[in-house]
Formats: sequence, structure tokens, C-alpha cells
Amino acid sequence: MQHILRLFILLVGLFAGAGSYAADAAPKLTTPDDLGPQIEQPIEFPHFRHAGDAKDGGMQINCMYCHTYARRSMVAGIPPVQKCIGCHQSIESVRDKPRIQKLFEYWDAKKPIPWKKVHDLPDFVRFNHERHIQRFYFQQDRPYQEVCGYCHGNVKAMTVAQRQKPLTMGWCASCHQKDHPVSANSTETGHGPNDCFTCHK
Amino acid sequence: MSKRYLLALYNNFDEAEAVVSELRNSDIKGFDAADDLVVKSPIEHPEVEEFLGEKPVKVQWFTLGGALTGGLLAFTLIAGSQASFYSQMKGGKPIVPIPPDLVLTYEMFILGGVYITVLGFLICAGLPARRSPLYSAKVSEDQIGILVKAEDGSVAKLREIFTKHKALEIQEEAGR
Amino acid sequence: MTENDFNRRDFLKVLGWGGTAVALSGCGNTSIEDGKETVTSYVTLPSYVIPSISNYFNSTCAQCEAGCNIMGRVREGRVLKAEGNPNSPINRGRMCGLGLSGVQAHYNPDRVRQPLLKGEAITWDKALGVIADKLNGVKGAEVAFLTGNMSGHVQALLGNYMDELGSKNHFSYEAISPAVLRAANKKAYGVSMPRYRIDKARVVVSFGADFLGAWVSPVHFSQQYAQFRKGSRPEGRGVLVQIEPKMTLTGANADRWIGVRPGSEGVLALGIINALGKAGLAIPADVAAASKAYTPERVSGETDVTVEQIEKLAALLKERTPSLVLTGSAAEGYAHGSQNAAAIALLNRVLGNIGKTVEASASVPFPQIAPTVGNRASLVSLNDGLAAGKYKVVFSYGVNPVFSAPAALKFKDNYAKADFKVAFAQYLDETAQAADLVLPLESAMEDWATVVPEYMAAPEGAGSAGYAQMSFRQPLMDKLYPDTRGIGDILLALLKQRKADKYKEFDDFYAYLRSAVLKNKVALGGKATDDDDVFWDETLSKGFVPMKGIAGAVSAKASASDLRLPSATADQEYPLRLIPAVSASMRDGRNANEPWLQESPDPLTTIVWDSWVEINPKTAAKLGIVEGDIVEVTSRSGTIRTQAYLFPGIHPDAVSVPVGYGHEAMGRYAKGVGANVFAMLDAVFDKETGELALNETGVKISKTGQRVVIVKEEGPVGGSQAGKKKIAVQVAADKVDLSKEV
Amino acid sequence: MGKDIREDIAWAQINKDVLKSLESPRKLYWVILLVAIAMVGVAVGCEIYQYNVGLGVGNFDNPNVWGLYIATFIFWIGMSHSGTLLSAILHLMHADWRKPIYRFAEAMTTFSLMTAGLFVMVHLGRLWQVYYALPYPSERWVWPNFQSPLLWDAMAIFTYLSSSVLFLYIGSIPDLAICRDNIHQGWRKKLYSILALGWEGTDRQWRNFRITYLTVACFLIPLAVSVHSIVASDFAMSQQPGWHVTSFPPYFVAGALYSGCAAIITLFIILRYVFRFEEYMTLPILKKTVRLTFAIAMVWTYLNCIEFAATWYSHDEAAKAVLIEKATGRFAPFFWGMIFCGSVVPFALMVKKWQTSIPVMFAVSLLLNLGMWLERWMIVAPTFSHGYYPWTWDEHMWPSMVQWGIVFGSFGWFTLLFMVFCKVVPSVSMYEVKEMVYHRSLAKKKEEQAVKEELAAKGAN
Amino acid sequence: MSVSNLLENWSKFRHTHPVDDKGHPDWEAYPSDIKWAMSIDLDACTGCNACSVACYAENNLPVVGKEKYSHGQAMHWMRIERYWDESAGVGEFDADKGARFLPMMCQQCEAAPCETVCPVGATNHTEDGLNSQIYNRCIGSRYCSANCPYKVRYFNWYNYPEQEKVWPEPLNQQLNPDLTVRTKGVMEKCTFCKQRTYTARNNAKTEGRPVQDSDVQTACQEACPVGAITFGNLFNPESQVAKQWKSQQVELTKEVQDKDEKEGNRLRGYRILEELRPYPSVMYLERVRESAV
Repeated sequence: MQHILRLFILLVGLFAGAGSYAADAAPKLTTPDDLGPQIEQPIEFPHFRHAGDAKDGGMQINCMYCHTYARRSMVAGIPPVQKCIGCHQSIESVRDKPRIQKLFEYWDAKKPIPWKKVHDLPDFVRFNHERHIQRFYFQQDRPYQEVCGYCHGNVKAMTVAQRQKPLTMGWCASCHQKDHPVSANSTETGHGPNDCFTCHK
Repeated sequence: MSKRYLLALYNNFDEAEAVVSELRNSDIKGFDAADDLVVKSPIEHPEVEEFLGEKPVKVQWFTLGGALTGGLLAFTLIAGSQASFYSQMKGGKPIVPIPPDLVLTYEMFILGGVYITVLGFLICAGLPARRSPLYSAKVSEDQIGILVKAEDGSVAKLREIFTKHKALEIQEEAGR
Repeated sequence: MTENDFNRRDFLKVLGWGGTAVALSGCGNTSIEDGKETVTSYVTLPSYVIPSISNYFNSTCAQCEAGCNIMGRVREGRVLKAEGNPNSPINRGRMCGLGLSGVQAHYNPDRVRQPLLKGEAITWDKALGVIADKLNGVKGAEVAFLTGNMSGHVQALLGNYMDELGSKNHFSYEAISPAVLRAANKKAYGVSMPRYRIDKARVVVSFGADFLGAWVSPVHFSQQYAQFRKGSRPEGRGVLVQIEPKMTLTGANADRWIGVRPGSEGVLALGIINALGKAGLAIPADVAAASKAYTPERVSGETDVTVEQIEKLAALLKERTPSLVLTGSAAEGYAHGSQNAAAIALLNRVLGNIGKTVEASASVPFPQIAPTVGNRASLVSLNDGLAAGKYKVVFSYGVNPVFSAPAALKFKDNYAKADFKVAFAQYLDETAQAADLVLPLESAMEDWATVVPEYMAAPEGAGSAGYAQMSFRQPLMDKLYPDTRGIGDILLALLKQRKADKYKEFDDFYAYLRSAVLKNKVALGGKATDDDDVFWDETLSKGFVPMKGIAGAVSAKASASDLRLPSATADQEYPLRLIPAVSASMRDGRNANEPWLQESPDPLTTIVWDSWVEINPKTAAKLGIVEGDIVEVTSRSGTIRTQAYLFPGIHPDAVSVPVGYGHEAMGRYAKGVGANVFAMLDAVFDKETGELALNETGVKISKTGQRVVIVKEEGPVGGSQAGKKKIAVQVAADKVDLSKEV
Repeated sequence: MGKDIREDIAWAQINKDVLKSLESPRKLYWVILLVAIAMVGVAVGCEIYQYNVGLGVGNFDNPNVWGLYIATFIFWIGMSHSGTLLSAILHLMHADWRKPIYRFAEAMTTFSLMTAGLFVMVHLGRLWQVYYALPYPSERWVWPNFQSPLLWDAMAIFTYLSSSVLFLYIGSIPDLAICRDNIHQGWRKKLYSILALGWEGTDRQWRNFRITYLTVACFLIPLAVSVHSIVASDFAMSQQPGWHVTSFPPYFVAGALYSGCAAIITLFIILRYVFRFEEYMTLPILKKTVRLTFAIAMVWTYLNCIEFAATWYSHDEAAKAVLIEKATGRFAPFFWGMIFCGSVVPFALMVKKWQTSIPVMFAVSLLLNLGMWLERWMIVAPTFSHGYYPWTWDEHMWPSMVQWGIVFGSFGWFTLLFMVFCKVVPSVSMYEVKEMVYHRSLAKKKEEQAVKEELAAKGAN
Repeated sequence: MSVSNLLENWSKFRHTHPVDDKGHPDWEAYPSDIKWAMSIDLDACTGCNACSVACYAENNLPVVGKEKYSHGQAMHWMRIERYWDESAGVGEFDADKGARFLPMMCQQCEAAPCETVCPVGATNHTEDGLNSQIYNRCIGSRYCSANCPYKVRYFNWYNYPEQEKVWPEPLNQQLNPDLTVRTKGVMEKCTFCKQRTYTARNNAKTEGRPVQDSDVQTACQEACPVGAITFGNLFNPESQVAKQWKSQQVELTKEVQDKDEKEGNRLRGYRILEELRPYPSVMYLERVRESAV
């Protein structure tokens, strides 16, 4: 009997070990509190100031005011410097803040700001902002904070944006396999495309 | 009362058989031929098993269980993964095509069978085992060993039986 | 775009082409990368630019003289691809492989990047200074300017510059231009380049005109051909007969390819007229007289075409009208090329095609921008002048005569005789290497220009008669190399050296072009009240402007009186006739450094990355040559070594070697690929026009004993389907019902 | 005709003789081992080069996407079948002559499978992503394609390899115990006492041992058949002319047994010579093996004929074209070489005098092996260069030195493994030879007894 | 996850897609309303190679050079084949009626032989009827190419972008960002310009309408100087390609077309190697030649 017990413990241990290793190795599907790495940007853009709630001193600007391409293009796009200047040239109160001065330096030199990519998918992945905005923002009529925040996290509370969600394939797919109502007041549902080819290029 | 082990070595199976049958017929106190007698031989010898009496072998049940588990596991894994792999369509075939899946089911059937049989063997044969109290390298060479466990008092009696049948060598050791 | 402070080139700048811009190294890295790549961002951005969505800007293709209107696909400041402009009457949204490769001329890694004085990099100021120095004290007559085909405002500027220099020595040279045809057309129809209406013809008989491949305006003719082949057309599906000694792409698509003996095309044309007469067609008396001697039997003997074939062809031509007879380079490249062309033109007259399928074309109302078309005779006269030491300063632009002049002319040596040679070049090609000063040009995708095509295609419908157009070439992206300049800018700078105050209002060629166009707003289809900026933007966004052209008229007065067609004479020493083949992609070799063209197989032989000599299997059997043998092709003027390819589509008396290969310079993709057939051509000239006759070289072939495996697309079974009739199927026209097809 | 194993050979002598083979090797051993290592070195070098630069260095082209790797892969897989034949099939058939030679045959199975497995790896374009083919639960929810015969292949090889290793191990536990009892020095002592698992030859152990051995043998037989028929499915399940053949699975199995038997003859002769095993690997055993090989050779020849005939009389023009191409085209020398080595040479096995001639059999077995390698190549290559689509036919593709180097090195790899094995595990199964001798002497006794009784009866009468 | 999915999907996918046992399409089971298809008029095709070059430009195909081309390692997704008449017998070529050109690329088979054999599932059938190739999933076993009757799959034998330097600076700036550049060890093939059909579908969906012919052209179709190539949604009866298929009586899921059995069939639509039953999505129209001359 001893042998049996010994063998049993050995085998169970092996399985348990391998299983827990595998479970640990797989990235977690959602990591609400685990922020991605901090990225140094040329200008420390305070998202919380622009997009944050009024009670926190934010201006509650719609994401798509600046990231205007999101609804009509694959990429959300970074606003041209012109856009920043458009507002800031008439906001005298913050004119001498170091970040704003930096901004005007770029503008005066007519140089684009070399922003770093935060939500950077691998080259062989095709992600389409337009499709998702159309589906969830326009058709399903959800609040933009929720729609954008689903992938980008709670940007309105961040200064420089940080990656909050894993953005891995399994994470994408976990949502694609869910049924979502096709429009705001419809009971009909549909899910995202299953074809590998839709997202892989 | 303490136990003692005795190992007698014999040259051939006929002598060993004679010893065993005599031991079985003898009425030695504290010695039960069914439990306290172990025959060790360098080769597999069906007659030994015969004269030792039927002892059911249970490895087959492991085999059956292993094979069925393997097959079932394989089919569930394969069909399940096909159904959940974003339901990718393949060349005009169904998502879960039975005939191709059976091939792997078959392989896993065998794999499970073999693995669990071997596991069953180890369990049934009591392997890996610690050395028994008395062992002679002669057993793995050309001699048949008869290992008995008996109470102190019956050692002399056993020795007598062993020598009677021309034991080549008799070893003795205190048991636990 | 109408904002004043907005420079158009600003948004064409290549900005941070990280992630969204190009996906390099597709696989392998499967993880999310945080903060490694830079995002494409701009300072200012017009509203029509959306990242990840392409913008299309109309421009004009510069890869050949057809001048197709293209759209450049521009994304994140880079031009990615040339696509056809659907509104263009020339190419109607279509492209050829050569045109598509234009982006590789632009992005070519072997472009010249700064001015080079005897190989040393110098600044532009210095380069222009050197030119001024060298021109100092040189008489106008001692300056020569060699160009290829030219048109538009660059040509106007060049004209001005030549005037300023007091020189009349503008030589326009094209190695493979249909120059004999122009002269013959002028004589036969009254216009040098009439509009051909293949789409209206029921039968097209083409004497070596490779209109689907490399002849005049191939994409346009391909459009016409597509119409011509439609069974649902009122005229029914057209029949194409191609008569040529070496099968061209067009020949490969003909219903009947007739491998005529080289040089006897004119004889065959007269033979057909003769047969037409016999078949009952009314033949004008002078033509009948000229063709009387050419009985089918005699013609058959001279041309290697069976009597039956001639009669069948005549019957078809008589039955199905209108037809169209074309004269191509294969027929005109002889000492009697003009005679051939004249004889063939008679066919159109006899068949009554003139005015029906040979239409009058129109020319642009501004003579100074009308195309100057190149020919080979001008090179000969330049060469003669150089040999005589007449020219001290020679400019060359867009041509590579050191490569493409026949060796017999000894052009390279004569060129060296000039004191100072300036080459405007995009590549360091053979001519640029021989020049003293090389001025790097912008590519056609960075430059401004206007283009007036020689062959003036017209849109369908009314108003096509007097249609003429001017196409615009505009930058599709920012300059790749800051030290390159457009030819217009260079000419303007040179003009400013001479007459600074006259041109001082123009900062650059762009300003000159803009003002020149706006000055003629009305002629270019605008109204005098139109806002300049609006008109300019609209014009650019269209890519071309239609104009009321000066309509020519075609006449059917081709005379048959002075036709002299020599009979073929056998050359004992050099028994085979060499036909330099012009392929659609390689042409005269100026685009040889574009890798797509090198790698796209020759349609007929499917050979890539090398030249070859096509030999008829019968001839090859006689000479004991098999495919892949390295052979020496020897003429009186030179020898090349190349691989033999057995080709059923060539007359047994002829061999053919493609032109455009065998560069000794130019760049990594062109250099050392194949052999240069130009170098071995005999200097024989067309008797009437003085054009170099390309097909008049006799050669002999000898084996070298080496053999290679030819690098080609076709497999070892060649074009055989090995009995598989379901791969490429061919049916007879009467076996299918084409009229109801969609 | 040499003598068979003596019935009266002492069991202790058997131990002594066999254990001698585990002693420190002769110089020649080290020389051969070094040669084998050098061969592996060549292959490793080629593989590193190929891995770094890309598969193009193997000189593949568009139609010929598989080269020698897959052919050699099948060759090694095929070779593995001999072990199963000898240890499992003949075991069930109670053919006792297999006993002295099955151990090394089984080792051959294991090592040739290990070699074959490497070719699957070498063949891949992206070896570094090979884990994509494993069915493991990943975050991406992506699975391999279980419909692919290639995956079946991988699974079958894994099953076969692990089962063979277990079978080999289980079968040698009693012998490992002998080693443990007799070798008392160095690392070997520790190794054997661990590997022997405390085997003592008790009746309980023997009882379970017998049934386990039998059960695993029973599993191995269908497994072996399935492995090579799955390898055959790689081809038969495809749609290509010359591959899409119904008789491929049995044909492959026959070919596998054939090449395995040929390899056994080769190794038999080598081991007999090297370890002086004349007493055990006797000529009568060789004779039986040779006869078995001949029988399988004829089966293979028959299946070959069937395949050709079926192709020839069918209406599958493409398959017919491939066959004609094989017989008359560029591959003709290799094709006829295969026919010669595979179907003509075996007739040498019929000659009684040669059946026990060591040099003749050695040469013949090498030829048979060559023929079987050619067979695999002739299955793979011609279909690629002469498929359905004439435009893509290609006669110029020839494997580069990189491919040849890796194929060459695989023989070194096999030799290396086998040689190490021979020095660690007894290559003749001692306990089974004892059994064989015992049963034979019993039978002889019985026979003598019967004769005596008969005589006695006669005498009584 | 897998067991519940299995149970859920079991009934849904029991039936084959899209060809059921009877050999005709089970369109009901087709998961989308798009089936991309093509037709190529060989009578119009002149063999000029423009389509092939356009494909190089659009799809980031590497130019491999002479040495590698000679090893048959060319990467042209669209190759132009040139055939001769063989009136005098096999291999005896006759040029009198010209040559025949045939543009050959991935036929996007409905029952693609390549899909079932890929060990890792890198090539699948998409819901809009394409034969997908997921580059990043590919491990390079090349089994798909081995099983392709048309041999239209091309393998990256080398690391063209980085090691072979096929796109030296600034030639790499031409690369199309809409699709990746494939690295070594990966199979690739014609995708019917997936990036273009994707954009077309996306735009149509945003505008809430079905995809029309005017939405999308493949790069080869766009370039073709004679307009020999037609591409579109076969399920849309208004599309040109559907009209052509219909008028030529070619049905997608048949291995022998009814019209071919008929006497005096005056149609010229056919598909290559149809009898192998891959159900290709490309219909060719036979070349026509006038016999009166």
C-alpha cells in the first residue's frame, strides 16, 4: 500500500505542479489593478485634467474630441499639435506651466511631438477603432468612457496613459465570443468575428 | 515472539517444488505457506506459480481503465477544442469531423492503455521495492531461492526441510 | 490647401513611420510592446488626411512616353503605389507593370543623391557655378542639349534656355521610337500620329506593331483591344492578325500569327492588295499598278507565307470592314523601312479604313509645350557633330546614349571629345558616368511637370475629334534626398544665370508652372472669373486638363507611285537576321534598375534577370543548339554572349535578343544583368528618314560549349499542358456564343 | 551452418558472457564513437546554418517543398518497426528464437524513433514556434488542427516512442537486476540499482511481469501498425497523384517491417562480431531472421506491384504520369535502384548457403537498407516534381549539401545512441535466453523421455 | 469552456460547410452573405504581367533575385503561365495561333485541400469564403503547399526583409502598411487582397448597406489593362461576377458542371482541376480564336 501511496502522491504532485505552472504562465484575462509599464512621453500629458470628471477638477472632454480619427479610421490617432494650440493659445491661465511651454516650443519650431505608443499591438494584428466605436458608441449608445475605457482603462484618472488591459489575443477573443445587443434598444444580439483572418494580417 | 527469515537456494525447479509442497503440507507453527513463502527465480516459470497456487493478477483492470480513459479523454479534448477554436472551418469539412478525430482517439486509447498498464504493473508487483531482508545475487544468476518467514521456534524445522531437499545454501536473518 | 501659409509639401513629409506606418517583420514578435514605437503625428494636418486611410493624388506616369494619368496612393507621407486615374481617356484607370514600377524608380536605392563633379560630391551652388564658367565664352552653336521625348512646360523652359544660349542644337533622341512610322504616316495620312481605333475595327492586321506591349501607348491600346475582343460589341468579336518575324506580346494574342521573313512585310502588304483585287475589291489604279507584280505566288516565295494564307487573309479583310492595318517597329526597322511602311499604309487606303479606324488626332494649341518626339536620326547627327568636335558643352537629360547607341557609331568615344558634359540624371548610368558633371534629378514622384502625350487619346463620345489634353505631374511625397532637384528648377536656375530679371518673379519651377497655367485659365477649360487658387487646386485634383486642340485631318492620298521594295538577299557570312526585341517592361533599358521589372518574367519566354537569344527550333536543330546553350551572337559590329532559348514564335531566318539588358552601370539591379544588344548593331540607316535601322543587322551564331539552366518561370515541360486540356483552353470563335456574354 | 544455442549452456555462463559486453570497450569502439559524434557534428552545423538563414539553404523550391527530410523521416520510422515485430509479434507467436536478439531490436526501435522525431523538427520552417503544434490550453484559446495527418503523426510517434521506451525498460528490468547484482563499481552500480527498481524475481513480480509484458506487447502491435499507416496517411490522405493511394498504409507497414528486418540483420552481424556473441546470436537465428526478411520482401514486392498495377490500369492520368516519370524520368536511376535493392537483391536471401554467410548477409542487408531509403525518397520526391499542374513541374531541384549533411548526420546520431546503449544495457536479454535454454532442454528431455518410453513399451511388448 | 462549447456547437456544426453530402451548397449554413469570387476572361488577357507587378506592389512581395529564382523560390502570388498549341503532339509547339496566357493565383477553394492538413490551423476558411493564411500561426511544415493541386502557395525560404535585405533603404518605404511583411519559415499566398475586402466590408457596414462591386477591386483587377479580371460577391446577384458565373452556368460547388455534359455547349466558363473537387472560387473564360484566318 505504501508504494501506491507514494506513487499517487508523486503523480498528483506532478500534475498539480504542471497545472499551476501552466495556469500561472498564462496571462490573466483581466488585470484591473495591474497597470502596464510607465512610459516616458515628451510631454507629460495630463489626461485626468482634460478628460477627468468635473468633481475631480477635470474638464470631461470627450475622448473623440482629440482622438478624432477613432470613429472613422483604423487608428485613433494622436491630435496634431495644431489641435492643442487651438485651445491653449486662448487659455492664458496655464500659459507658463512647463508642459504648456514645451508644447509651444514644438509649435514654434513646427516640429511634431514624438509621442510614444502606449497601446502597441504587434505588427501582424489589425485592430480597427472605427468598427468598435461604431458598434458600441453609435449603435449601442454606450457612454464613451465605457467604450474607450474597456480597452484603454480608466484614462480619465491617469496622467500619461498607461496600458491597463492585457490586450492579448485571448483577451480580445473573450469579448468577441460574447453576445452583445446589436443596438441600444434591440434584443437581437451578435458577437465579434471569429475568423482569424479578420484580425491577423 | 520474534520472526526470522530464512533463504534457501536450490539448483532447479524440481527441488524447489518439492520443498514448497513439503512446506505447504508441513504444519509448522507460525508459518503459513500462503503468506510467508516467497519463491525467487532467475526466469519466469509458470510451474512455480502453479505449485504456489492461483493468485489473481489485476494488471488487466488497470489496462482497461487506462485505455478507456485515454480514449475518452482524447475524444473530449479533440472535439471540444475543435468546437471552441473559434469554430474555424476547414476545407468543406464539419467543425467536428468524427472520422479524423477517431485516429487520435485511437492513439490516445493505446497511450492511456500502455501508461496505466505499466503503472498497474508497478503497483501490483510492488515496485519499486526495498530490498527484502535476505537476498542472494545467485537468484538472478541460476539458482532458485525460497524465502520464508517464520517464528524463532520453527527455524530448525525449516532448516531441516531445506537441507533434506539438498539446499545449496541457507541464509538466516532476524526479522523485524 | 488654400491656406496661404500652408506649404503643400508639409504634409507629404515622412513623419515617424513606426507602427501604423509600415509593418516590417511581420511575425515572430508576439508580445505587446509598450512605448517602443513612435506614433505618427503631425504639426498641422488638413482635414482630408486621416491616419491609416490613404489619400490619392493625381499625377502623370513618367515610365514611358504614353503619359498615362495615374493616382498616387499616399499614406503617412509616403507614396505607396501608383494606380490608374479612372477619368483618364488614355489609360482609363488602368496600369501596366512598367507604370506600377514607377514607385521603385522613386524609392530606388541607387539614385544619385548630390551633384557630382568628376565623381566628387559638390554643392548645387558650385555645380551651377561650374556650368556658368564652362559656358562662358562658348558660342551657342557649340552647346548641344540631348534629351528624350519632351513636352509641357519643361520643354518650354528648355526652349527658352536654348534661345538664351543662342543654340539650335536640341537633339531629341529615343532609342526605340516609331520615327519611321511618323514620317510614313505623315505621307500617307497627312498626320504623323493619327488616332487608331482598334475598338471600332472588325479586323486588325498588324505588321509588327506591338500595341499591347511596347508600342506608342500600350495601356490605351489594351483598353481598345478589350473592346475589340468583346463578342457583345455591335461589330462582333474582332479578329487580330499579326505579321512579324518575331512574335511580340501582341502576336501571342493574335488569332493568327504569321511569321513573315524579316524585311518582307511591304512585299506581303502588296501581295495582300493584289489578292484583294483578285477577290473582287475595287483597287485604285495607282495601287493596282504598284501591286500588280506581287502575285500571291511570288509574294509567298519572298515572304514565306503560304498562298492560301494570303488569300484567306484577303478574303477576311474584304468581308469584314472596317478593318485596321497597323505598321509597327518590326516592319520599319530596315533600310527600306519607309517603303515597307508606305506599302502597308496603302492597305488602309485600299480597304477604306482611313477616317473610320484611322482618325485624325488633335494637337495642343500651344506649340511650345507640344511634344518634341525623339528619334534615332538626331543621335546620329549629334554623334557626327561630336566626332567633328563641333560641340564644347553637351547637356543630356533623360537619355542614355552611351548605353543605347550602336557600337558602330562609336558614340562613347565621340562623347568624350566634348570639353564639358553635363548629365541630368536620376541614376549614375553609363552616360552619367561618362559625363563631367552629374546633376541629381528628383524622381517623377517628387517633381512638378506638365505632360502632353504624343499619342493623343480621346474620351468616348462627342467632342473627341478636337480633343487634346495636358497632364499634370505633381509631387506625391516630400523629397527623399534634399540635394536633388527637378529638371524644371534646374533649367530655371540656369536661365536665371543668363537673364536674372526676366525670371526673378519665379522662386521655383512650381511658381513658374502655376503662373503659366493660370495665365491660360480660359484655354484650359476655366472661366476668366475663376479664383486662381480654386482653379489651380481643381486642375491638380483632376490630374489633367482637356483643351480644345488643333484638329488635324486625315487624307487617303497615299501614293503608290514611288514604292521600291527590294527582294531579300542572302548574306552568306551572317545568315541570320538579328531582331532586337522591345519588351513591355524593359523597353530601352532605362528602367532596368527597378527590381519588379527584372523579376517579372518576359511574357513569352518567361525568362527573368537575364537576356537571351530566341532561336527557332528548326534553326537550332541545324546548328545543334539546345535550350540553355551559351552562344555567341556575332555581327559585323560586335559580339555578345548569352543563353539560347528555343522559341517557336520566330522566323527560322531570324534570331532575337531583347534590348535593355547588359548595363555596365546604373545600379545594383541593372548592372551586369544580361548582354547589351545595342552594342552589336550595324549602323544601317533608313534611306528616306535617315533613321537607324534596328533590324538590319546580320548575325551568325556559334556555340561556346557552355550550358546553363535558364532562369525562367516556365517549367521543364515548357508551355505544354502535358495532355491536361482543362488548364488553358482555347476554342474556335464559332463554337461559342459570345454575343450574350455579360 | 553453425550451431544453435546449446541447451546445456550454464546460466551463470550466460550472465558472464553477456555482462562482458558491458565492460570497458576496445579502442575501435571509441574510434567509431568519435566518427559518429563527428557525423552528428556535421548535421548540427548544417541545422544551425539552416535555422539561421532559412530553409532555402536546403535548396527547396515551390513544388518541391519537402526534400530528403521527410523521406529520411519515413525511413527511420520504418526502421523502428522491426523491434516491435521481434519483441511483440513474435512474442505472441511464441517464437523463442527471437529471445537473444529482441533486446537490441527494441533499442533500435527507440533510437530510430528518436532520430525520426528530429527530422520533424529539422523540417519545420519555424522551429522556434513548434509549440504551436502542441495541444495545450493557452490564453489565446487556440488549438492545433486535429484533422491534420501531420498532427496524428506527431501524436503517433510520441505514443510509439514512449510506449517503446516503457516496453524496452520493463523488459529489461530483470536484466538490470542482474547487472545490479554483478557490477559493484562506480556510477553503474547506482544506475542499475535505481533502474532495477528492487527487482528480485519473486513469484509475484514474475506473475505481474508476464501479464504486463504481454499486454503492452498486444498494444504495441496495433500501435506499430497505426504509426506507419498514419505516416502513410500523410500521403494517402492528401490529394496528390502518386500519394492518394488506398494501398499506402499496408504498403508502408510492409516497407517498415522490411527495412527494420534488414537493419536487424546488419546490427545482428555487427553485435555478433563486436561482442563475440556467437553463442547466442547463432547462425540458425540469423537464418530465421533472413527467411522472415525474405517473406516480408516478397510482401513488399507484391504490394509494390499492386500499387503500380492499380495506377496503371486506373483512369487517374496524373498518377500514371507520376509513375511513368518515376520509371523513365530524372528519378529513373533511383527508382530502378529501389526496385533492384528491394525486390531483386532479396532473392539472394533464398540461397541456403548464403543465409548463414556473414559477409554475404551483411552486404545484402546494407543493400536492402539502401533500397528502402530510396523507396521513401521515391514516394516523396516525384510527386512533388510531377504533380497535377504541369506548369510547376520541376526537374532541376536537387537537395543541397545542407540536406545531405543532415541526413548523413542522422546515421551518426543513431549510431551514437545505439553504441552508448550497448555499453549500458545488456544487448542480449539474459533472463530470456535462460528461459529459452530451459524450455528447450525440457522439451528435449521430454522428447528423450518419450523415445525411452516408446522403446520401453516396445521392449515390453 | 471546451465541453460547453462542444455541446453548444455540436448541433450547429454537425453538417458540413458549405458543401453538404449531396454535393450542392448548403447556403443556409453559410455564415455570411458574402462569398468572394473571381472570374478571369482569358480571351481578353494579354499576358502583360501588370497584375503580377501590381500584386508585388500591393502585397509586399519580396523580389528574390536571379539566384533564388533559379531555385524556384520566386514569391509571385500571381504568376502568368504561357502555353503553346500542341497540334503536332505533346511538346511539339506551334505558334501560329499565338500563345495562351493564364494568370494563376490561389483559387480560394471552398473545400480547400490545404486547410485540413495544416497541423496548427494556420489556414482556415473564412466566413466570406476566403482561404485564410495566418502568418503568425504558421510553423512552416509546408504540408498545405504539398497538398495544393495548383501549387500557388509560396514559402518564405529566407528572411527576406532583414537577412536578405530585399528592401534596401529607401525601397522599404514603399511597403504597404495594411499587411505585414512575412519573415522566414512562413507560408503565404494570394488573399484576394484581404486588406481591400476588409476595408470594403468595414465601410459598407458603417454605412449600413451590403457590399457592392464598386466598393472593392483587387490590386490585379485594378491594374489589368484589358479589364480581364472581375471580382466581387458571388452571393449578390447584382454583382458582375455573379452575373458572369450565372451566364456561364458555372456553379461553385460542383465538380462537373451540368453544361459540360450537354452537347453543343456554347459557353466558355470553366474552372481548373474542377474534377479534384476543391471547388475553386475562380472561374476562367476560355480563350477564343478565330478559325477563319
